[in-house]
Amino acid sequence: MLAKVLPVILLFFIPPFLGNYVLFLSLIAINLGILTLSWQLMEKDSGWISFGQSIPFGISAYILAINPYLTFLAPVNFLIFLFLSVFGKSLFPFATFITSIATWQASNYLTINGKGGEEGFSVALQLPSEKIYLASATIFIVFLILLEVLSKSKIGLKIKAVRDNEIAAKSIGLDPIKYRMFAFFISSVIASISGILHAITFSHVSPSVFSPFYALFPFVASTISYGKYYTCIFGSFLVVFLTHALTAIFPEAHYILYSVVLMFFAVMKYAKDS
Amino acid sequence: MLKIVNLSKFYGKLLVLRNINLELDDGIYCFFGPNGSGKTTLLKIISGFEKPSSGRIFFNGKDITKMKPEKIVKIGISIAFQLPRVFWNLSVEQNIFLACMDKEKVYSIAELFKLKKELQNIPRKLSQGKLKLLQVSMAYARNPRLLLLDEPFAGLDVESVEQLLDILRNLKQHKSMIITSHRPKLLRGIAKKFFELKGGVIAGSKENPP
Amino acid sequence: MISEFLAASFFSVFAISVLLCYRAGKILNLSLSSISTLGAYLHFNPFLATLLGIFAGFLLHESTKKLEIARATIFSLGLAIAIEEILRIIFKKEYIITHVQILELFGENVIWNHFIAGIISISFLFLFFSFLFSKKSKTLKIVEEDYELAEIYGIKTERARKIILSFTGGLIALISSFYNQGIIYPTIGWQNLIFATVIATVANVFKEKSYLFAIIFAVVIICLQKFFL
Amino acid sequence: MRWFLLFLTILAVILFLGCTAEEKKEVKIGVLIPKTGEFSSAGVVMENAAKLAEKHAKEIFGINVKIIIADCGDKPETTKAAFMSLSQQGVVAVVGAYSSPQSLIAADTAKELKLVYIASVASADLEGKVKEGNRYVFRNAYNTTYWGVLATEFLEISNASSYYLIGFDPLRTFNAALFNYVKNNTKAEFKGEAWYKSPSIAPEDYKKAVASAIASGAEVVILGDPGPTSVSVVREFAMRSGKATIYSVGGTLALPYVLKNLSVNNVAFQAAAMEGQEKTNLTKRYFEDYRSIFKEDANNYAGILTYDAIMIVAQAASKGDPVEQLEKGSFIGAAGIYSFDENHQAKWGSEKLKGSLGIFRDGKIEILR
Repeated sequence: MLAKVLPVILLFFIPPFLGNYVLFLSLIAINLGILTLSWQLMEKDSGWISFGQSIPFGISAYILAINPYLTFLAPVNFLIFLFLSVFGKSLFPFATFITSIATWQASNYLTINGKGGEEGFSVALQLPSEKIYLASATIFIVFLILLEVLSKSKIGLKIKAVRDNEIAAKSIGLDPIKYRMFAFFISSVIASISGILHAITFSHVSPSVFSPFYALFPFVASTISYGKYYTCIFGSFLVVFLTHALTAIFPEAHYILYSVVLMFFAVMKYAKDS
Repeated sequence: MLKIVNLSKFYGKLLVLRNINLELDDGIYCFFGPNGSGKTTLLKIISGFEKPSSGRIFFNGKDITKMKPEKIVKIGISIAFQLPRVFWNLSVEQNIFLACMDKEKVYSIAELFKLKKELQNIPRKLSQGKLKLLQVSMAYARNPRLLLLDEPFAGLDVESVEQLLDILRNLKQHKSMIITSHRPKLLRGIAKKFFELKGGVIAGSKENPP
Repeated sequence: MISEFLAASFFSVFAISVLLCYRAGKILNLSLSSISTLGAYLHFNPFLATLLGIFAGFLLHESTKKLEIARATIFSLGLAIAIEEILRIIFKKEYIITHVQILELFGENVIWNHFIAGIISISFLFLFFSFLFSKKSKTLKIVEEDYELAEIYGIKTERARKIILSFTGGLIALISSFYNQGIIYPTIGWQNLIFATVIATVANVFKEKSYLFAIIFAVVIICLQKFFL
Repeated sequence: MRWFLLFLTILAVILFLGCTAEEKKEVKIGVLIPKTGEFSSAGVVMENAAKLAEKHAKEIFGINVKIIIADCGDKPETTKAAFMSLSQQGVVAVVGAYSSPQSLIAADTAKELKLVYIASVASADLEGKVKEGNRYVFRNAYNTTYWGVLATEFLEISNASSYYLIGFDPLRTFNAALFNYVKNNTKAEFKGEAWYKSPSIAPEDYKKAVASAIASGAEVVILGDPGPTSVSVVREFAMRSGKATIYSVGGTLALPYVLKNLSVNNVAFQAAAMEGQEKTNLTKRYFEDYRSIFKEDANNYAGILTYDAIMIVAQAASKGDPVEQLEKGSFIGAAGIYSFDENHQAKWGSEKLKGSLGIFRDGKIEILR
């Protein structure tokens, strides 16, 4: 366990020494790292590949912007996933992707007395980057440990069992729906929290939080980083720095660089492939 | 213990079981008959994985006709399918553990089913015979009143069959079972009654296999 | 009504390509977006567009044939971005306006290019379905089922995948080089893909009938837009 | 753990590049340009205009300006990141960004970093930010009201008796505000309005809007979509042989080469300035040099305003503290002489700073005002 958490903690110690800008980017990376964690709980342990993680992410961000007191309601959106899981595992990625596109479009219509719409809302709660960074880093580590413990625990084992074979699970007395619900709920909670942190970081929420970039982000980050809970943060850092950091150094080529890295990591053979 | 009252099952127009009436007390029973005679369907219905078109099933006087499979397991009926249904990406140990939820028992069960060496492997690595043993062991690990074995000998080599028979002999004293097979002779001296299923009806029952 | 019909045929071909890549090619082919953009930018030379499209598809197959679906999809995303950015750097222009000729069909004005795109799409659909309803379609079904099974049946799945990816690539590039609104910019491909994916997803629910339903949905959705939406 | 080492090396390189910032004696101005994503088309002209501004600032005002371009992508998140990287490279001010959310977040970032930001394209509610006490954000582009003003003025100039409104859904807030202004301020008769969705979810949707616009028989159709779909709208309009004059809010349909290639009649549009006008001594040079350098007609909204924004900053920064200078001074740009009101909004509609109206007829552009 320590061997898994330590590199992450070390990574989190570097950015504060590299100035505001790097700190800010790292902050984004950590927030999206938390989103990736939530995605991996669904993909790795429960076997549901979701392209709609931007839904709980964005919804919670919006709720925070519109009325901070209702933020506790955010995790309820796990019901969306539960409903979509009716289509079965093979269709789930598609179903979630479409739903995320739909929410993306729909969010353009959300106006409250003339404000909002495509311009989005600004968040009342504003904090200095350092504070948010500290919070995000801590939250990430907490969730990391929590998920590692969970996947080793009895209930984690049961979730994996349901993932492997639902009929076998029933035949030994496990109710698949129950464990699916549990996994989805935890995942939604984590995604919501990452959305909230994201909203606070930018102190502004606009429809782009539902955009395919965030829908695909966890999938990309986790795939290029070996798909383990404790490694996904590195993938997250890589993607964020490639997409955000080089904008001013080579504005022309930074996206191509990103694409090259994507392709490279996709075809790269890992030590032991999970 | 198990009471089945004029149970019928149709798939659309196709009739699979017709007016099955049975009353079984403790002990081992064998259902034999050609393929498609409804053996498997009967077990699936008892274990709740399929719902009957009509009729009722009582287990220790409790009506289980409409119960979900995961509930039926909890009240003491567990099934080992013909085609192995196990958790492919978890180790044998975890598979058995999931069934019994008790670290100590895992080893005794592994002992009993001759799986001690394979505990750390994943099911994909097991031989057909071992896989079947794992399947049965998981059903057994639930410690049910009634154990349903669907074609336990199908696709096994001679020695695995022997192994499985040994185990069944050991269990004979303290477990009730319903075993379906198209090779009833194997169960001579194990099962106390043999029912013949033909075209979805019970064609007859004998003390000894034909 | 004709122009809607042409649009529907274009998008149903696009959706079917997405489905083919997903069901038989075992990849969610995001690079179709940029291949479509590529086609649009090379509108002056559809032949070249088709060749490059085929090449892109082939490249995709060669580099992802050993990968499982998630990684393959990531690769296609990378490829998509790469193509798009390269186009952006080569054609350094705000918009490219293509000259369109208007064609009068049964008293309705139709854009000539759309008409050609429609003809190509429809003829493809015709061939594809005559294939689907022939005996040969069994091979496709088996490949969709799973690769190991197909290998047992003696089908060269890798070859099949190569053909499917290259062919869809070429086809999309070709029809996109004709089907554009007369103004070209780097994100049109994504717009096409997103819409096509929506159709493909809904259609995919219907398993092996999905191809047929792709067309139905394309027609229905686009006509709905005309009348109700 | 090969992938891990690889990750570290890549990250190290990025960080190294990210931290290098060279030091020279010059006015560094950061320019946020959408080089990737949805708005990258507009990015091309903004970049050209920015480069031209750098050149002209030296030649005309003798100010040694160095522009640093950053890609703000199509999301506010990327915009903020780009903004911060610019500030890290020691710019005196930042201009540009495209969409409304981008400009809003740039405004917040400007306050956070105490660095001047001039919004040169978006018309989001930045005045609100100033009222809330953000002194660092300015805008030399129109605000929503002025979009309405221009549309209304066009209705008067063309003395149209009736008008119809076609809105672009993804820009609902902007369009709605524009439409409301028109409805409340024109004498012409309102014949109805229609909206069409983004082509990525409904590719054929605009056709319906066009049909109903033609059916309404209005004399002028006001089109709220500055993006490329507007071209399809105009063409559809021509194909259904609609008679009305289309007034576009500009953007794609204000580009001379687009209109020429489109070969349709009676398309009116607004522009910050148009070729052939002599608003200031910069106007002519902007259009001429742009053509001679980039071999195409100059963009007359996003482009020219980005150009002006850079010119404004250059003039202000050479005098002293940018914020004070911008608040009290007045500055020459290609579109007119800029000065900012108490909400830091350029005084569009004043004597020295007026938007232009043009119409495309018989293959050439006529300047209406």
